Amino acid sequence: MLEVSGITQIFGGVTALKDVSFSIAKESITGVIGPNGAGKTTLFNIISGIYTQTSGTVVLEGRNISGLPPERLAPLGMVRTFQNIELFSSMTVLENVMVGMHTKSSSGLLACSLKMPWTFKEEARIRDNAMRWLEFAEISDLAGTVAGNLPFGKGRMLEIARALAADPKIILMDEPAAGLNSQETLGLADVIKKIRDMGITVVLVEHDMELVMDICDRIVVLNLGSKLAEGTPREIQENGDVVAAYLGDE
Amino acid sequence: MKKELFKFLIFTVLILVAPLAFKGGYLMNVLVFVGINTMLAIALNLLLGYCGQISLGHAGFFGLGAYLSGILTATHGLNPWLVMPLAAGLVGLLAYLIGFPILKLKGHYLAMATLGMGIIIYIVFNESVDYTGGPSGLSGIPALSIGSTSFDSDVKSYYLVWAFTLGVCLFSLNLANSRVGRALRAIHDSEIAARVVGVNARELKVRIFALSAVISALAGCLYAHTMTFISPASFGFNFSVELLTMVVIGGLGSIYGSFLGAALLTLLPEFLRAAHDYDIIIYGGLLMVMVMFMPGGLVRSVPDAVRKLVRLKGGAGNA
Amino acid sequence: MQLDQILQFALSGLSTGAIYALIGIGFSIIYNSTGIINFAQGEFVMLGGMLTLFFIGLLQLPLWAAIPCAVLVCTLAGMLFERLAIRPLRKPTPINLVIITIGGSIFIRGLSMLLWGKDTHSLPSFSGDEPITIANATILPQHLWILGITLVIIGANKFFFYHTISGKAMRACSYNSRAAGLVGIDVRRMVLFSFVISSAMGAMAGIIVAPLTMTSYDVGIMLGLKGFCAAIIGGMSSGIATVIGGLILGILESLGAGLISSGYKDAIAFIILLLILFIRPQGLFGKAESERV
Amino acid sequence: MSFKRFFLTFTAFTMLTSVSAFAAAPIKIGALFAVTGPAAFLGEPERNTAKMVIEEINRAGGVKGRKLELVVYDTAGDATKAVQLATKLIKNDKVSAIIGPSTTGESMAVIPVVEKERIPLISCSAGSKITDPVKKWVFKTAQNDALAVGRIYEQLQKQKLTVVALLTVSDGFGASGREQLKAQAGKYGITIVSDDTYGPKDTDMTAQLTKIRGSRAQAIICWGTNPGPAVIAKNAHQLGIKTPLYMSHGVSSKKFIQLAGDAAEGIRLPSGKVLVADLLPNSDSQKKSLLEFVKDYQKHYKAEGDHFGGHAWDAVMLLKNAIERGGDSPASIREKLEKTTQFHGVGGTFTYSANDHAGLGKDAFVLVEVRNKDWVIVK
Repeated sequence: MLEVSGITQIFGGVTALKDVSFSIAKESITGVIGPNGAGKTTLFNIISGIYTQTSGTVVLEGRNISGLPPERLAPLGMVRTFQNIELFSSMTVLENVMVGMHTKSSSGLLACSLKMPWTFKEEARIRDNAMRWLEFAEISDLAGTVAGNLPFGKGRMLEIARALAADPKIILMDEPAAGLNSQETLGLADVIKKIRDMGITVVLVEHDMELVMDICDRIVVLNLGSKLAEGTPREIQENGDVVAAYLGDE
Repeated sequence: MKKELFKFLIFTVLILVAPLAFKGGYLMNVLVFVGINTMLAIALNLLLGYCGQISLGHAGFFGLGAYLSGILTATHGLNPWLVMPLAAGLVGLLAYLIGFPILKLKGHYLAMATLGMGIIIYIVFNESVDYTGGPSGLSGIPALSIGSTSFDSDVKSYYLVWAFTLGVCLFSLNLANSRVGRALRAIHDSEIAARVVGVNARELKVRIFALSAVISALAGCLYAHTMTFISPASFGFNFSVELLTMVVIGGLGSIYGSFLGAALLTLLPEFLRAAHDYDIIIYGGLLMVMVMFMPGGLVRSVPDAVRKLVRLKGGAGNA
Repeated sequence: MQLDQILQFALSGLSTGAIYALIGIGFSIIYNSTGIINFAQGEFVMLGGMLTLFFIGLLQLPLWAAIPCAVLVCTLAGMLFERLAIRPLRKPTPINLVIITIGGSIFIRGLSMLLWGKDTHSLPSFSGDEPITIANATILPQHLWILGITLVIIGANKFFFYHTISGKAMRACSYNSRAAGLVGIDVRRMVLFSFVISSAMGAMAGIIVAPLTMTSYDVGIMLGLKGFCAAIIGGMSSGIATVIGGLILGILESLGAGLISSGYKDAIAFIILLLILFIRPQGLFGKAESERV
Repeated sequence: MSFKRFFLTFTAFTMLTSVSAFAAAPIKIGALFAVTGPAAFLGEPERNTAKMVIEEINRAGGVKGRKLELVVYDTAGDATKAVQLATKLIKNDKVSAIIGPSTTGESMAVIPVVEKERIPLISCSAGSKITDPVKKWVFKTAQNDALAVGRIYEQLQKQKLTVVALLTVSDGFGASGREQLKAQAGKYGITIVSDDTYGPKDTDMTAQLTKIRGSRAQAIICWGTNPGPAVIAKNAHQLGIKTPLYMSHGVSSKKFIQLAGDAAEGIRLPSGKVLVADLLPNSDSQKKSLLEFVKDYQKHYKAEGDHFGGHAWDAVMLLKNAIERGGDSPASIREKLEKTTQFHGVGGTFTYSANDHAGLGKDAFVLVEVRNKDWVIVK
């Protein structure tokens, strides 16, 4: 599904990532973990097209997507969420999800402004679909609320619903459990599993080990910009290098 | 959706009957300019209020529309109705081309670049004397006419200009509540999140910039044909700033707000005239006070104030 | 002959550029500590010149005494402006701040027009009008004053921002005002401070240029605009980069006027500015910032 | 906000400001001046003068028993505002004639309005194209730029200087002067070797002057209004330029000498006679009007009257004359105005006719030179 090979990223002389390679299987949940400063978010930013790597390639379903900007990746089926949730805070919850369907609709600027007959149909379809995703994320009762006023946990679910509205094949989640209470984290775990069961590949960066060990099929461990280990949750838990990296060398 | 249409209908009716209240007096003439300024404010609002991109050079597009239309009709004798789409199209194309490099910039760099663009356009008006007549202006621009009716009186100009302005209003309202409008607002709120869900922010920003320029140019054409005289002084940096003020005072991201802002800032000098030399101080002071106490613009603060007043009265009634 | 001319263009450009630089630094200081682009900065420049005239004319003060008085009053005006217009703002979005400073500048301009009329005035030169010749090009003693005072102000700035507690605190605010607040820096006070410094600098700029350029209630707009450009080219730095930005702008204008077309000189300067921005969107000297997500 | 309320407040305003103290129906005269904005140096003395003259006329009992009432609006030098206000004067204030506007651009913008509404306009701006070609309802009092240019060129011809450099301001005033300077050069056998401009708010013109210094110009003609020319004078002094420097009538006031200081010495310019009123021989037909204007202005405003104020003085007096000769409606005022002959005003001696609505001859200008911080007439 997704092949990352030989990714190196250098920021003004500082090597943030060094020759990182791994591959992700279809319809799996993969966790990327590592101590602070391991380069997890940088890696996500490269895969999702926000940064362009210094060298290395990212291949999505056999297609080289290295260097493509995020807006070109969404139509190919890759979306992501953010660590400090990025909502369209002045828009309603429903509208947020409707924007998620941008690539699944086509009315242009002029057609929209002139209210061409076909735009009505499309608008209705967007709205219905968006409502469905709100129901999936269990926030349909908040449809009319302005997103900026949502509590953090609901905001997280909204962001996921918005990403799903783009009908992705793969979704990257940057620390989805950050800032959630234990109740909400449990709910999140269920949602993530449901997403995989719908046939969508999930990759997540996460600090919450319990969550990672619970839901992930596979785990990639980064440390100081390099890949330290890769394997099933059980393998990783038993890996001495990983334990050392987390606990320090003393 | 129905509510939107209803609001627009009420607005249209108000605009249509307004002349009855003025009996063709001088204020009619001012209302013609309210119409033109409303168009301009909406154009800038699409860019600034919806898409979050500032422009300090919109007077330039306004001027380009006015001059293209003026030169082609007054000097070359072309039909104004033919020239209007041509001028708007050319300005749109120009904006589209400038848009790519200029909209790569953000924040105060964008402000600076658009300001520079506006000043360059202004200087061209001033210096290409052979075409524009230079600082002393271009006169003899014909008034628009349909068949044998010429739009040469204030009342006629009023309906002509407002027909266009209402069209632009409706166009923009539709846009704002559509797929593209949502994408615009998404860019405003979080460009990166919008891009991640597949909104081509760069392209869309440039298109809106071009659309905004087209509307401004259209307003320019109307201005040229209702004034029948234009000079560079009307299209300088100051006017760009005035437009910005209209949009912000009226309310960012609101079409009716643009109308309120344009109306207020166009009519205000008429009322301040009684204050003679103090008008400029009052004007500056009002701008500050309004931003201070109505940060959301007229369109949000006025209903709030009314609500508060009603509650206050209700409270007093109960007591 | 041609070479002489170019030397003269360069010298003229440098001296006007120094003025732009001085005004530009005022912009940058406020921007850095508050994120505000203070469109009223030009008005403080105007106030400097007009107040000096006022003290000379009405109170019959000698020039050397009128200057500090003018700077003082202007600084007070800057403080008042911050207190009355910036601080009470409920929703300080950048765009609201732009409008409020524009409103402020209109207000100050209107007030000065009422107080001192619409006439243009000239201020006596600090030390005579005898031109100084440098290899067939000439400058006036006043130009030397401008260059000298600009240098002194930049030096003082550097010292203040890097070697005093208040200066360091202000820099801290500019990097991250929330963090600065957390470590006990009074952020609001620093904002006030930045207005004090930049209005004083603006006033000084207005005073030293007035003998050359004359002054009237409306000189602030153009000078402010040019200073703003200088600050942008310099990447909104409050140090040497903005000075270079100002000098570049001055020289471009002067060379443009002399060698290409005087009517289009501002356009030439702006076109070059736009090109610079297109090639380096982060300003001429700014470092590329990667977007934090 | 309802429009009705707007309208009510508005009418209340106008009623308050226009309540008249006169019992007999006064004749209303409208005035549009750029009292604020970049052209305030024109608009302010014009407004002051117009008010002063109307006051004097009314104190003396009005014209043929009817008082004059002046309605002044400030256009701030903005053509759009000028048009709006012209409409307002005509439709709301119902004036019988309009004085102003101050600048050529505004005048050109207002012309279609007064032509359509059939109200006589006496413009106070200098642009030749205001009355060339002649427009039925439009007159002007400010001397044409063409006359000022002619006056300078005559002098140059006399001194056998044939090569000049131009330095004009890039606003309406400068553009109009530049046009005339170029158009008339051939007639006087003058070659223009350098044609530069500067912005109205520019603060340093050494670049242009350096370029001119490097040319073979025998005289420099600068066309602008304060403070630009003063800066140019200083810059020229700095660069050690010895070539004779000519300015336009745009700076013919003491203000220029004040601003330019020592650098003004030796500079020549064409000026309305008002500047040197007391130096004129008693035989001069304008002297009486000039002295009267200067004295009045001094009394009212404690300042020296300049020839910009003079344009308004002439405009009001011309109207007064026309009304005295029987004009009482816009149409009859226009008719009588056109028949004005040998009116000795401040700006010159006016004689209007059906094909001349500017009315002045070359004698309207004298050439003056700055000597010892004062003006002397160049013979």
